[in-house]
Amino acid sequence: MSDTTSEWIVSPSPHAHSGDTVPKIMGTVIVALLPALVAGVVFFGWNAVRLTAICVVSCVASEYVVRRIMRRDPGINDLSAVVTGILLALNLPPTLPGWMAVVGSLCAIVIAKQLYGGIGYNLFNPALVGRCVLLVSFPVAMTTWAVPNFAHIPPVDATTMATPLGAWKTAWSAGQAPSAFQDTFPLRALLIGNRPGCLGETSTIALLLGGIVLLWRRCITWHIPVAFIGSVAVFAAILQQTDPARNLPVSYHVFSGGIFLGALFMATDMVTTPVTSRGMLLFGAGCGVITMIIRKWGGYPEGVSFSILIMNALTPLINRFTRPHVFGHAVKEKTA
Amino acid sequence: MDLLIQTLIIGGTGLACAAILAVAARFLAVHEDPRVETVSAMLPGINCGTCGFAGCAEYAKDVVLHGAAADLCKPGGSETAARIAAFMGVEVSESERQVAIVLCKGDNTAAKRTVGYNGLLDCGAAQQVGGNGKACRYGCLGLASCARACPVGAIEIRDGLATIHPGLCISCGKCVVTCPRRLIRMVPESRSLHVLCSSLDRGPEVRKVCSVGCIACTLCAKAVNGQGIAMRNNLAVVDYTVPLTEESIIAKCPQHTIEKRPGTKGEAA
Amino acid sequence: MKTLRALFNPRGGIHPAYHKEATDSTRVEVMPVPKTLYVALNQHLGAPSRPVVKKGDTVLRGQPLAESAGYVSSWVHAPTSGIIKAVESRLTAGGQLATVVEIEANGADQAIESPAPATDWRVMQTRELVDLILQAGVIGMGGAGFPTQVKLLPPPGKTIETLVINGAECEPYLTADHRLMVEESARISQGIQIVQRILGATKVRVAIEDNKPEAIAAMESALKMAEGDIQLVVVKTKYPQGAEKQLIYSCTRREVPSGGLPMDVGALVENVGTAAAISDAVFLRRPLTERVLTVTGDAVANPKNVLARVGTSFRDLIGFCGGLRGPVGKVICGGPMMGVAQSSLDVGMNKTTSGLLLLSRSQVHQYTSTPCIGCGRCVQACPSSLLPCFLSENLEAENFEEAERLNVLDCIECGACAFECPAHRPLVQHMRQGKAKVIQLRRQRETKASRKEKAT
Amino acid sequence: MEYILLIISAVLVNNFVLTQFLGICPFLGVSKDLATAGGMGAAVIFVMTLASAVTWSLQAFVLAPLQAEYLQTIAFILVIATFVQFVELVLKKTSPGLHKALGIYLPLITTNCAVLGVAVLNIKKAHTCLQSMTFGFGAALGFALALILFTGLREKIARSNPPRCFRGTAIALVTAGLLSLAFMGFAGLVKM
Repeated sequence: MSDTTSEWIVSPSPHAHSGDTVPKIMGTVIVALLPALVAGVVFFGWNAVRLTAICVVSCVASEYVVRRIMRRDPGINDLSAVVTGILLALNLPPTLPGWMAVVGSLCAIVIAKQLYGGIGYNLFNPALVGRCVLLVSFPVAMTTWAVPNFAHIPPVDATTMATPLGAWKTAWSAGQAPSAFQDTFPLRALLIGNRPGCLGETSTIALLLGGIVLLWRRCITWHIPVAFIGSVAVFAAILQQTDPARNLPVSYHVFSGGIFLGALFMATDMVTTPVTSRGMLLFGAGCGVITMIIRKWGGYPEGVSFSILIMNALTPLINRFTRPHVFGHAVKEKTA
Repeated sequence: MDLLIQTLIIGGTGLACAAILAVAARFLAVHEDPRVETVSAMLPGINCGTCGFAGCAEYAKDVVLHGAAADLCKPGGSETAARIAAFMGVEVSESERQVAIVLCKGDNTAAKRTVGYNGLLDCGAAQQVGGNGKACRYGCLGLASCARACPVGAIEIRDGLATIHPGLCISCGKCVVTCPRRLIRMVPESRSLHVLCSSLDRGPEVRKVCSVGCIACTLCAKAVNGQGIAMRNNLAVVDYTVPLTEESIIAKCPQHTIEKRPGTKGEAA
Repeated sequence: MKTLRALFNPRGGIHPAYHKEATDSTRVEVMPVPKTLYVALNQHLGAPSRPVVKKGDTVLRGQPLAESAGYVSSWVHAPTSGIIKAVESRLTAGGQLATVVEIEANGADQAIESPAPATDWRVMQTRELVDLILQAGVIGMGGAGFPTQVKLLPPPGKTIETLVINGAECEPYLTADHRLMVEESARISQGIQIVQRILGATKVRVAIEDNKPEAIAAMESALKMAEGDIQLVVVKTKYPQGAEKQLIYSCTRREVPSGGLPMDVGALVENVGTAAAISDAVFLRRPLTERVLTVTGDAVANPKNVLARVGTSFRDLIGFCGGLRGPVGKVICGGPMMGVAQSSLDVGMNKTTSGLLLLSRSQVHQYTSTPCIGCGRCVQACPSSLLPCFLSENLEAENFEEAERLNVLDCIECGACAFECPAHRPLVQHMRQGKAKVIQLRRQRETKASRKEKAT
Repeated sequence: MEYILLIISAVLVNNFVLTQFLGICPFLGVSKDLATAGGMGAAVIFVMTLASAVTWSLQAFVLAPLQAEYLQTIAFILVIATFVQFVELVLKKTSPGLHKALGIYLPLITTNCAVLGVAVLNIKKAHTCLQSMTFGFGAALGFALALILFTGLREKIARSNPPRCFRGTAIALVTAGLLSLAFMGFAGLVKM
């Protein structure tokens, strides 16, 4: 692209730049993920550290090896493999065995990303592809949830416990009223995070903190998180009106499961989501609706991962059909 | 017994369907001239567009329906033109095959460089910022736009200079249009003596920027006393309509700009 | 005369570091006439002017060197008295080869005697006024260099209702227009009145960015007594506020139609420098042979605003400003956003050169070809609301039909997208390539279509 | 209500292409450009809906009374071929551009396992005539949706830069696999 051996260089305009680079953006995302990671370690202890370490190391190592096999420049210095590793770890249950995490990382980096040619070319969010592959191939291991430290009502001896959504799914089919459900999982527990669930999805406050960092550093815009969480809340409210006895209240739907982790970090992955603001709103709303459909009628208790993957598949079409109105064109239509 | 039933069932369904299709085919008939098919089969099918049409199929349709000339297909050359002419019953004049050549010899070793270049590796893009730092304003930028434009990959960039293999060239002329500095020319295939420079600078400037550029010393023009090589604003320009066989000019040229490039047909004049 | 804040803010735009503090408060210094001058004949848009002098002639200051070679063309005058050393094709500041007149100054700087202004300009016919401006070789000094006399004679049926005077100067580093407004506001306001009278414009909007308080104050006092609907519009500082279409939108909320001209919405934009040059042409009958420009950047010893003769070489300009300080990373004629990088210092400045920027090695930003990560910052930055990321991907894959559908021809090449791109992709170069190719393909389609009609 | 469930199950839950992996060759062949994909989707919807109706009636009134169910496949193929030929004639007349763009994949609908699959499934699931029509329409809609979705992805892949051995159809198959992984989210959506 350039040789700067001689005295000075000639290049096309513009000659000034904002100074931002891809590694800097990925660095900011890692910083934004730290609160959720710390919350994970607080509630799930050593497991959190173990899993995150395994995921990050295997992601970076597999990226380096695959790019070396493909005889491409080792792309690990843009930190995107580290981000994928952390995101994957945050989406896994704390008690997941190590080798499964490695399998998930390999799928994420090799199949979902490097096979397309590395950063910028992948169609699906690598971390989510890794998680869904694990969810589909090891359903039991992926749905045994550890009891968090400082849990609200620790069950007497059991080492595992159902997540709020999981418990609700079984309770709902057995016809239990939602009120009995709320005492085992008070809203406060959902906010702070001392409830069973994936490593990074439990503490809503930590995730919000990370989200604010991302918004401030312009790594994401407000469109996707607001549209995602908004559509989940609206859908839950409609369900609540139609049949209060057999539907969770809106706050439970919004603060439980992977909504905040998905909306702030997974659905806002730059490469696989639409570019225009209208496109992002449509993307967020689509994710919210599909999540609620899967939660209400689907087979899996949590639909965030699948909904984001499906909307990733729709992104090229969304980009094509939500193009902003170009300066000077509206007038042309009228006069032409 | 059931053998009869089987044939009846299948036969009956087949007959019913055939009846429906026969009726439909009558209403939806579309007429197409068969000759277009045969003519487009004769064309090479590269869709290079030098005949001025959007592709071989388009050119074939025009030859058959609107009587376009039969020898417009350059890559096909004279054989294709002859075959189409014979098929369509028209005559066509015999023309010698043309081959592309880059009129510049300044590779990285010969041509000096003033500044670095950082931007799109494309000749057109570099030309918009005044070249890629190569001192000579007329020389080949070596960023391979012509190589990418060549449908048969006949152009290779060696040490920063584009060189065309005459044997591979299908004379479609795409490189001629692509080069932003207009260095590529179509020359008759049999010619072998070429002045490989396009610089219009005066001698002293050329010497400052390139060691093999034409410094307009006019020795070659005098040697053939104006038959085939003429001096036009500080540059020796070969006139390809006049045969040129005087090989002594290669030695006479102080800058070795003149070179003998064997055409594909060996030593023809 | 009213001063008001701009009511409308055009879409997109970026906020680069403006670096104007180095030269925005220093007075303009007049540069002595240099030894040799290189006057290019393709300084303006349209046909390059035809030389009327040849090697060896002696010329006086203000004597025409080349006449206008067509309707869209302009005159070029000798910036000083001296001998013509050469009239030949050379490298120019715009990066192409064009005829350049090399003059060796004889130090006398003797001006040609210009006819005294006989009548008061208010009485003269518009046609006469426009001829005066053409004879003075006045062209747009904002950077494009469109011959002014063509702009001042809109085709019949198109009336100019609003005249917008561009004092925005949104390019970082440059303060030439700013100092011109502070020190020459009288000449500018006279120029505005002349243009208003020629066009018969009922409204005048003088647009200045809010980071130039001194200029606002100076222009306010100069325009105080001017009657009619004149407003000084203080526009929000952002890049590219000074672009023609964006400025018209900020002042009048009208969008110039795609592929159309400002006159299609009854507007016309003139740079403050052009207004000053017009008043010189009409009042003093003086041709445009000098202009104010900013020589700045980390690599120059003491940055200044310089009033220099057209044709002064960059080497002399740098010498006048104390020479270089440390290794030069890049030499740019114009501002950092739309300026043209230079490969040699022996090139003369043009009438449209608003600045000479010398970036040090560390300040130079490198383009790379890392793939686009779809972050969407270029989409937010684009003032024409295009999709630079998809345009650049399609143009890299040479898919020109898709680029045409994505409206590549509406790109104003302001550089905001490439400024924001974290992957450092050469987006503007893709756009330029794309626009040239799409226009070429369109012309081919038209010739083919016309040939088809002839054939059938 | 029951018909809507039938359509949802055919489109989302057991989508013919992404879950039951039927009709993969036109899915890969025609997904290069959105216009042709739309044309192909419309053609398949037309053929599948009508074919499932005719095949059902053929089965009910001809094959069943004469106990000749084993002739099912041949008879169905004949009917489907007729519809496809009819569509080809119509397309050649109305939009030759689309006809040329679809090329070989239009007649290929006859051998498309999704079309025949619908006809056979209708019989196996003992649908009534109206049910088989809606199931056929739902299946075709699912095919068209998956095809258009996949065309959008293919256009993005066209600009990606996979290793040499994965260029072209290989990367398309990988993407189809990931797409069906995403559609697994709808598993168990409707208690069929």
